[in-house]
This record gives sequence, C-alpha cells and structure tokens, in this order.
Amino acid sequence: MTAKKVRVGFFDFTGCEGCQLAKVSMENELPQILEHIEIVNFREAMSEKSWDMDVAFIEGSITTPACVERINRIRQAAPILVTLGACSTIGGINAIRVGRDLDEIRQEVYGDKRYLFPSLPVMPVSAVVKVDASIYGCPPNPKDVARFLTQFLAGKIPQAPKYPVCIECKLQGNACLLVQGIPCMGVVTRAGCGAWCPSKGQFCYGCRGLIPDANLDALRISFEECGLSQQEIDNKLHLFSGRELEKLS
Amino acid sequence: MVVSIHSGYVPQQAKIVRTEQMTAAEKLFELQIPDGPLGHEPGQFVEVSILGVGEAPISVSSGPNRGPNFELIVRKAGSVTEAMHQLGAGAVMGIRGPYGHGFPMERLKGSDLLFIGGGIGLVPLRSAIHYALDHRSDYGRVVILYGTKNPNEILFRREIEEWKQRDDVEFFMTVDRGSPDWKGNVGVITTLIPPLDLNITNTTAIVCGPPIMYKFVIMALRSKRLEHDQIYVSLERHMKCGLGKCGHCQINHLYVCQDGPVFLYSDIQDVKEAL
Amino acid sequence: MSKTVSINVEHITRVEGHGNIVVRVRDDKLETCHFEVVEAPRFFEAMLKGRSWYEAAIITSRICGICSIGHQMTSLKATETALKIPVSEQTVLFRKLLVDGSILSSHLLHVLFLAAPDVLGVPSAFALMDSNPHAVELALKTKRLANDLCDAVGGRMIHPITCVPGGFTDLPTPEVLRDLKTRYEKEMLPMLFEVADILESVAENFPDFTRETEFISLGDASEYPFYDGRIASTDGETYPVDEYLSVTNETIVDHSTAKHTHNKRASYMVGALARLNNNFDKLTDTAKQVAARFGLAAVNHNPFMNNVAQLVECVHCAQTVIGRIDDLLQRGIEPEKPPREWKGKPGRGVGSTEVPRGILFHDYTYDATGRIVKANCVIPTNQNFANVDLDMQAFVPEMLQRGMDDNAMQFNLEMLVRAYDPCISCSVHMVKVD
Amino acid sequence: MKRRGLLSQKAPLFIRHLMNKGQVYGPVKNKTQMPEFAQVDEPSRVVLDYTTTVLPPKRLFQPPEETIYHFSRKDFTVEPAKVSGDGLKILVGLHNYDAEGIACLDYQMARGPADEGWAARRRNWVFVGVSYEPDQHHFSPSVGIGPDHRNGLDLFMDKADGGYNVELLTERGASLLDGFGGWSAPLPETPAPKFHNRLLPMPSDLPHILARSYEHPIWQQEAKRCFSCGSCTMVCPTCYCFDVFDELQLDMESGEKKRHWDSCQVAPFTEVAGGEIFRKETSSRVRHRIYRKFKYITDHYGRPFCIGCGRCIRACPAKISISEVMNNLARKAAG
Ligand SMILES: Cc1cc2nc3c(=O)[nH]c(=O)nc-3n(C[C@H](O)[C@H](O)[C@H](O)COP(=O)(O)OP(=O)(O)OC[C@H]3O[C@@H](n4cnc5c(N)ncnc54)[C@H](O)[C@@H]3O)c2cc1C
Ligand code: SF4
Ligand code: SF4
Ligand code: SF4
Repeated sequence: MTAKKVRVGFFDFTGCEGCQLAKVSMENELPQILEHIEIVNFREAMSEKSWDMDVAFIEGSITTPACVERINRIRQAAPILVTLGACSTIGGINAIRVGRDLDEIRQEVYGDKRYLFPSLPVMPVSAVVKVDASIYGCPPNPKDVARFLTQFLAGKIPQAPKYPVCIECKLQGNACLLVQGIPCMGVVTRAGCGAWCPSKGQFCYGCRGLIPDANLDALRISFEECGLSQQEIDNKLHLFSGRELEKLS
Repeated sequence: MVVSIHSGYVPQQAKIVRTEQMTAAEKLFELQIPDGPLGHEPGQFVEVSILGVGEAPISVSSGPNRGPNFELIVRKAGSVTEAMHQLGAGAVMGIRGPYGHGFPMERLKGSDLLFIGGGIGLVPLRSAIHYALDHRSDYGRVVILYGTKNPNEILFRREIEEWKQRDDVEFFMTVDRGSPDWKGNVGVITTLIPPLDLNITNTTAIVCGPPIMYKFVIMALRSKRLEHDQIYVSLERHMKCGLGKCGHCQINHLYVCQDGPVFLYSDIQDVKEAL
Repeated sequence: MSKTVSINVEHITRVEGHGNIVVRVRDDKLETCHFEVVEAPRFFEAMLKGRSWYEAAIITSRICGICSIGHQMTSLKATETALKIPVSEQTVLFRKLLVDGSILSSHLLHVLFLAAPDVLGVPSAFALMDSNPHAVELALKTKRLANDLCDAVGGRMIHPITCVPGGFTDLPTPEVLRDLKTRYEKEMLPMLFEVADILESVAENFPDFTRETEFISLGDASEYPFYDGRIASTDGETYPVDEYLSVTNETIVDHSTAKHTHNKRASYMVGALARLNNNFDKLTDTAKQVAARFGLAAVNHNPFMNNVAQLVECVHCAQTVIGRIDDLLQRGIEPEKPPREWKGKPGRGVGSTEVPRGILFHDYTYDATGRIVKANCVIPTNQNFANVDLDMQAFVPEMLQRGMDDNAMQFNLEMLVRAYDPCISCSVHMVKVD
Repeated sequence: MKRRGLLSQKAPLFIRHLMNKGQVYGPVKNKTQMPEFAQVDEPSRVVLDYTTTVLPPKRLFQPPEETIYHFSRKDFTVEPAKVSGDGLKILVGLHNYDAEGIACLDYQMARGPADEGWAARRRNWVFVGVSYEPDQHHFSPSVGIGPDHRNGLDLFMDKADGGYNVELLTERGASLLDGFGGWSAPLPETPAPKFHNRLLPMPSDLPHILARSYEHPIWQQEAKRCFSCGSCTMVCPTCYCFDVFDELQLDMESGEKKRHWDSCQVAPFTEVAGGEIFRKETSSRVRHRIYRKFKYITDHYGRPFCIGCGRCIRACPAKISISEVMNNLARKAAG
C-alpha cells in the first residue's frame, strides 16, 4: 500500500522498559510494521526526534511532577494517545505502594536524602490526560500488540476485551487452576493475553487489571479456600490493580 | 476432496452510488449490487462488512420497490460504523443478507397503519412506509409519529416535507428538547398518541425506537384500546452472525436475527427479556 | 587558547532508562563531569516488604524488563536459600539454559540495535535499515532465536512465567528443544560469526581509551559463571556472595537517583568485560578465537571493549546452549512439581547471578509466614556509575588534548556511556539506609 | 447383540487397526497430561480410561477458533475456508453422553440456515464408545443417558474384567471390525458404575420446573458467587455461541474473518452500541444458561439440552452446580 505512513512516537515514563523491549522483540513483524508506520520519536532506539506525529504510545506510570509536565506536552502534540503496558494503563506494579505513606517509603529507601527525589503517588496516564486507547499487560502480549496495530491502521480504535482471562483459558482447553486450589486471578482479570500464565501452569496474577464488575467478594472466598490469609489476598489484589481498587472504593 | 465452508458468511460487493450526511452522526448510503435489486422485505436487515474491521447489522431503509438500489442509514457508533462513514461514492463494502422477518405488509393490506419511530428507529420503519406509499391503495390511513432527542437529530428532512405535503399521509413529530428556532412539538413521543383519533378495530401500530421507548408507547397504545396483536415492534440486539447461531441476539428462546427483528407484540409480550 | 566546554545531554538516547551527561570545562579546567541518573525512583525494596515467597520473583522481575530473567533467577536463588527450598539438578540446567538465552537476547539488542549505530555512523537501528540492511536482518534473526529459547523455557522472554521457587511450572518438550538445538547450530552460530565480521570491519571506530580499574564479577566456578560462583575481582581476591555488602559499599550521591558503589578502589566495573577479565580461561575455544580477532584478552582496561566482550559472550552462550540441550535430552525431561505451599523457618538468603550488565545481588529476610521483612537489591548498572564518572573525568581531558570539538566530544561521551550498556530503569532503587 | 472380548493389552492393537481404516481421533494426553480430543498419531497415547475431558468433543466439529473466510482488502476478494471432506474418520473413546451432546448440536446446527462448518466436519464419522467411571459430578442417567445408553454410537467398548467387551451396534461399526483378529471370548462383566450426583426431577419435569422459577430468588443467590467468567459455557458440550471478528495481517491487505467460542455468561455478550447491556445482572445470565439447558431448546427438541457430563460443575471456580440449582428448584417447587 502506498498510503501515507502513520507517524508514531514512543515515550517512556516510570517502568521497567519491558514494554520497549516487547516492541523490539517482535523481530518477525517489525520490518512489515515499519512499512506502515514511521517512528519519529523513540528515545531508547534512536537519536533524532520529532514532535510532529499522528499517534503517541506511552509507557510507564506517572510518578513525579516532571512526568506530569511531560505527559501534558505529549498530549498536546499527539492527536491520538495510546497507553502501552500495565504501568501506563492501570498504574502497574509501581502502584503496589498505593495505600502506603509515600514519605515513609522514601525514608526507607533514601534515608535523610529523600528530599532529593520528589515523587507523586503512582498514577496511570489516564489520571492526568485523556487516553484514547490502551494496550494492557505486563508485559503486553506481542500478538495483542500486532492485533492492536493492524486494527488501528485499518482505521479503528481497538478496544480491549471486557471479559475475563478464563474465556481464553478455556479456549486453550486448560483445566482450571483455581478449581484445583491454586489462587488464580484469571476470573477477575481482563482478557487479551491468551491466558498466557495459566496455559503454562502458573496462576494469573492479574497484570491486565480488573474487568468491569469483577466479583471481588467471591474472589476473596475462593482465595480463602485456597488457604490464603486476608493479607495475602490484599497483596494479590494490589500487585497490579492497586489503582483500580482505589477507584472502586 | 476439499469442501468450502461458511459460504453463507461470504459478502457480496456493494458499490456506494451516493452518500448523504443526514446529521452529524448519521449518513445515508445508496448501494448497488451486481444482480440487484436486493429482494428484501421491509424491515429486514443486512450484515455490512468492512474487511479487516468487522461486520454490523444495518436495516434496509428503502422500500423494495424503489429501483435496483437500496439505502442504508448508518449511525456512527463504533468501529465498523465509523469505518463506513469514511467511505464515499465509488467505494465498496460487503453485504450479506437480507436477513430476518420483516413487516408483514401483505397481511396488513386493508389496515390503517400507525408508524411510531423514535430516533434512528425511523430508519427501518421507512422501508415499510415506502412500501405502504408505493401500494397506497392497499392500505387505509397512514399515520406517522416521529420523535427525536433534539431538532439536530431529525433524519429524512426532505422526505418528511413530502409526507407532510401529501394528503394521504398524516405526519406528526416531536422533540424531547427543543431549540430556539424549533417551532414544533416538544415532549416525548408518547405525547403524540393520546390526541390521535384512530379506527381502533382496523389499526396496526408499527413501532421501532430505543429500548426504553417500547414500554411507554405500548402503554399509550393499550390505553387507546389497541390489542396486543395489533402492534408490531422491531427490536435491536447485539448480533454477530445473522444466521441464528452465534447466540448474541437471543431473547429467552427467540433469536432476533431469525425470529425477528420484527415481532408481533402478542407473540413476545410474555417473553421476559424482550422489552 | 584556553577552552570552555559545556555539554549537556538530556535523556541520552539508545540506553534503557533516563540519564543525562553533564560536562563543564571552564578555561581548560574540568569543573563538572558526571552522568546523572534522573529516572524516577521506584522503591522496589519497599514494595517487597510484606510480600510472600511466591511473589518476590514476580515483583522483582519488574525492576527491569530487559534483565527480567536475571532478576527472577537471582530472586529465586535468594528465596530458596532463605527458606531452604530444594532445587533439582534439572531445574538448575533449565535455568542456566534460560540465562544463556537472556544473555544472548540482551547482548544482541545492545550490540546491534543500541551500540552498533555509533560505530557504523548512523543515528539509529532504523537508519541502519537503509545503510546496512543485512546487519539489521542478522540482528532481527539472532534476536528472534534468543527470544525463542527464552519463550520455550520461561514461557516468555520478558517477565518469564514458568520460573517459580523450587522449579518450573511448565517445561518445553524434547521436540521443541531438539528444534532449538538445530537452529542454534545451523543458524545462530554462523550468524554470530557474520556479526563478528561486521564489527571487525569497523573495529578502528572503537575509541582507544584505557583507564586502569577493578573488575568485579562472579568467578571461581567450574564454568563461565553466569548462574553461580563466588564474587571475584581482577585485583585478586574472591568473596562469598553473602558478603557482597563489603564489596559494593553503596552510597548516595547528589546528582543521581541511583546509588554509587566502590570496593577497594574509588570505583569498579561490572559487566561482560569484567566477567571476561575474570574468567577468560572458561570461555569456549571458539569464543576465545573471536576475542583474539579484536585483540581482546584478560585483563583489558578499555571500557569500549565491553561491546566486543558482549559479542564474545554471545558466541560462548550459543555453544553452551547446544551442550545443555544435549545434556537435558540425554537425561530425559521429568515434569516438575514446584511446591505450592511452603512452611519454612524464618531466614535470610542472598542470591547472586550475572545478568547481561554485570553482577546482581538480591538479599531477602523472611519471617515465619514466608513473608519478606527486609529486602535489598544491588543492581549492576549502579555499580558501574562511579566508574563511568571516573572514565569521563579521565576521557574529557584526553579528548581536549586531541583537540576535539564539542560535538565530537559529546558523541564520544555518549558512546562511552552506551558502551556500559547502562540499564537505568533498574538502577533506580535503593537500599535501606541505616 | 454381538459382543467380543478385547483384552486391555490388545486395545492399542485395535486402535492401530482402526488407524488403517481411517483417521482416528480420540482422547489423547496433551502437554499437561490431560486427555483432550485430538487426532491420534500413536495408539499408546489414547486414554481409554478417563472421567471427562475439559473440552467436549464438539471441538472437533466446531473448533474453539476457526477461520470463516480469507479476504484481501486490495481487490475485495473473499475465499471461504476449506476443510477436507475425504476419508473415514473414527472417534474412539467417546463416552455415551458426549455422543448425545454431539446429537444435540447436530439438531441445533441444522435448524434454520444450517451451519456449514458443522455439517462439513460432521461427515463420515464412526463413533466408538467406551464406558466410564463417573466422578462426583456426572449425572447423565438423570437426563436419560444411563450406562446402557448407546444412541449415536457405532461400536461400544464396555469395560470388563481385564479389558473390554466390544459391542457391535451399526453397519458402519461392523465395517471397522473387518480384518481384526485380536478378539477373545467375551470377558466377565464388571458391576454397573455408581453415580454420585443426580437430578431429583424426571427429565420431562425439568422445563415445567423452570417455567415457574423465572423470578425465583435462587438466581440472585447464585449470582453472588458467580464470577461471570464463562467457564461453564465454554466447556459445555451443548453450548455453541461464538463471536465473529476480523484478523488483519500486518501487510494490511490480507486477513481472515474468524470466529471463536463465546459465552453468554460474560457481561459484554449482549452489549450494543450506546452501552445498553440486555442481560446486565449476573443473575439474569446465570438463569439464561440454565434455561438454555432445560427449557428453551428443550421445548422443541423434546429432551434436555444438557447431557449431565458435569463439565460445567467441574470447571466452575465458584463451585456453582447446575444439578444442585435444579434440585433446589425442584425441592422448593415440591415443598
Ligand atoms: C437488526 C438491527 C438493525 C440495525 N439497523 C441499524 C441501522 O439501520 N442503522 C444503524 O446505524 N445501526 C443499526 N443497528 C445498530 C448497529 O448494528 C450497531 O450500531 C453496530 O453494530 C455497531 O457496530 P460498530 O462496529 O460500529 O461498533 P463496535 O465498535 O463494534 O461496538 C460499539 C458497541 O456496539 C456493540 N455492538 C457490537 N456489535 C453489535 C451489533 N452487531 N449490534 C448491536 N451492537 C453491537 C458493542 O458491544 C459496543 O458496545 C442495527 C442493529 C440491529 C441488531
Ligand atoms: S485457571 Fe485461572 S484463568 Fe483459567 S479458568 Fe481457572 S481461574 Fe480462569
Ligand atoms: S495470565 Fe494474567 S498475569 Fe499472565 S499475562 Fe495474562 S493477565 Fe497477565
Ligand atoms: S450444562 Fe453442564 S452438565 Fe449439562 S451438558 Fe453442559 S456442561 Fe454438561
């Protein structure tokens, strides 16, 4: 196709860079993708930069005043803004500390030099600026990223599933872990990963965040039956979804 | 031996002959298929596909006797409808169908027809209105009630003017909320029903609108003493296949795509999920 | 004529994470010269507090997506040591296989996507697509192979799924392993030799700069030590891993959210070059031959050679992958049953492995319910920062003397920082300061 | 009825024999060592002694995910998917309730416009049944599928002491036996299996019970536990709902129209543009599933659209049990 290439910028905030890596790890797909998009801003991979873009992909959560400034600037420059990965979409693992006193944590880690490192409560990008679409997951599934890109390039703003991981787990034919007493979060976690973890025998730990109307009361009962303490259940829920739980309460 | 499957899902190419932006969100597409006309009954729908994006069920809005082409009116509501809006004359979309049970225009011969359309609900009704007007002598009175949220959302403005001009059509309209230059009725569509002077024994009401509208319209019609079997409704549901298999459009034991979308009210009054 | 230089690189590109280079020279006098880490703090140690033994690896994996396999391995070792969870020989073999894959994947990314544009004279790997498409093809293919190995063993390369305390929740089938082995023999090794050819052809573009320093890595092991060993120094000593604190000596510096470390000298270097300097004799013969083509032998003090050392390690790992798969296939693969519950005694455990960027320590103390009461992680990139600063402070005057202009100096300084392959996102974490 | 003995150790030989007659499918051990219906490449991998599979054999005739057609956006060409229609296909190790589940879907898929994928994939099959030992969830006899039920099967391997007694049920079945010499005399029978779960009402009463239970508080009660995760329907042999979607290749030209199983138990199942969800309450979805099994289709099919396999109970993380729900309704109705 000779259609004009879509100009794309990638921007990273506080995160582990796994999302960056997820992109460059699509070795088989990259050359084809680059026929349709032109990457105009990608600090990790290139030295030139441009702010003239059609869509900005944001990785990482917002954790400092400087982040807030920068994300506002990007929002102004980008007609479409997409969050990529758990950190930018739902707050991610950084939001573990939600509910704990920030100053205390800073003290714990930096001691009396904590004033050197200003920090805000961890926020997903949507808490600061409008987000047009999101790619969930920690890390995002390359297949999901490819699906997103093709749909996006075909002119649609792709939506993530609103149903839980179990649907995909059953499409794979897996026997349910939760039924076997293994505390799997798949029942309340947004699908789209293809039941990555349960298909490998590992419980889902909820990296894609909660589905709307997640039945958390039932989850607590099931997890208690798996032998988890209340503290462990809270921990599990707060691993990735701290921010989302806060929204619920 | 290798056999093809799912040929029922294969769309035919429909060429866009003309488009018209009707409101900010609704656009009309006049379509042409190679072996036209489509051969639809009023009230039936087609599955429109934009390859690579998806499919959406859309009612055929024009009457079957209006030449080889047919018309769809599409509201921008999501991916597929959005993609359709980006298409102009000369472009191609996929069409399969027509599907479903339409309005039983044959059976209604001789009857007075009361059309009640709320918002985009007028779109499927229009095919039946066309039919009635194209076979005008077969029917008694033709009364059309039309309501929209506000004046900006009024569809088919030119056609409405024509209906108003005709002395064999009675047309009444209202908007939920007016605007400074709106001179007509303000109020929900049910307010148009009580003043009507109907020949109760010989009237059939044909209703289509947003989910919330049905209950109130039917109540109003009942207080006019219309019987359950004098009311037809056309229902919308999530639909994926149009072939009575995917299950999305099911209301209790019925499949809207196959058993409907047009239902005789008496057939579904006890179907709990219907209205 | 006296010279005044002001270099200010904000958010240096083609490195993982956010860092700035700041150099001020006034009237030939070097006033400021350092590498600032401005990555937002992430507080991982605090995040670990109160977490269960089965969650530590899941959480610490997210310290760094690029080293996520290394973090998981180190974390699992710390947890297993602390709680005395037994690990089978098969588990260790598979973990080593996974580590080989992760080293390959990370090194290939760094050498070919992030560092190579410098020596090949283009601004990015994307630009390389036009100027040197074959190099890009090699990069993509070798990296795919490295990732395929990680996917097969770990379930996925980034934040692996299957690695849990005491073993694996899922293992690749013999067919998958056999297929990988063939591809490593038939594709990976030949491609790595081609990469070596390309780098050798531009070898003169690696700046000539040496500064004597200490190199620290794992060592004193039966094989080239990515997964196990004692702490080893080119200055001669070795230490048990649980005495790591006496080696790392972390301190907070004002210009950086990352802490600095030093051992006996003012700084030390970790990473591929450090490993190679400490363990040269454990490399495979083929890997040694590749090193020889670049004149690389222990002990080498040119930090730019770190990129070459990474390539040498790639060759080494590709060969050990083949050997390990043979070994596993011969033994036969048993499904593993890692414990789902663990009732242990409270305890402390230190885990250490070599991740692509150098030696990594995780140190956990667990209570009787299997929850973490205290955690500390010392990350390789941090250990390098002091050495980077000292390198820059030595390199700038040299460059001034060679009469370089600001642009050339900036280019060389960025290249120096990149040579260290800093992975800043993981560096931003701190120990509890007592 | 003709019965021949087949010693356990001869069973792989028999399967090998069948593999010479056609393509053999059956429950084979998958990666996680669980039996799963798939093509058999090696007789020893067939599991003849199993309680139930996670996914029902319907996956052979309506795969969890399948292509509807291939398309190219460039020139708007559409090419329907193809399946091989050749040769005899033999499904071994089928439990009698699963054969009945396939029959249910044969009926449903032929109603209205027939599902061509189902019809094409269902051609030329011979079903070889095997008896099973029920676990605590099976309740097939309660929906008319007792241990002696043989509907839809062509051969049956009745578990006996030391092996199987193979029953010849149809002509098609007979043709499979030609040329196999590994028979022994009929083996001593083992006692009929004991079922641990059951429905209290007669099958014919089930629709009547539901007819008066629409507003019953039980739906709300069950909804409190239900995760709306969809597992129950995804594993049900008589569920058939699916979602249709497009998958575009990265060349942005070619792609596929696909479908995969979907579940009426997840909230977005009935969502339409504008945000309206027609079955919004979890309770309405819980109810819908059970009405689909015992009323809606049953009213015209004439028998329950549930075969008592217990898969939904086994798969439910909330431990919701369709038999328990029906029994509670029956008790309440009676008392
Ligand atoms: C019988 C029938 C006739 C219809 N006639 C018309 C018409 O004449 N003109 C018109 O503009 N619209 C009509 N609709 C509605 C139209 O089908 C939906 O607006 C359209 O499917 C939305 O698809 P999308 O891809 O644009 O939105 P999506 O991006 O797919 O989704 C937007 C929302 O619509 C829901 N949705 C998805 N698929 C369907 C579906 N098949 N039906 C309903 N909602 C869906 C989604 O769950 C989501 O909430 C009709 C619907 C039915 C069932
Ligand atoms: S294993 Fe997890 S994701 Fe899979 S069905 Fe069970 S709860 Fe759902
Ligand atoms: S299974 Fe759960 S934890 Fe694993 S990738 Fe999917 S959503 Fe994330
Ligand atoms: S409803 Fe449950 S028991 Fe009945 S057929 Fe379906 S899965 Fe089996």
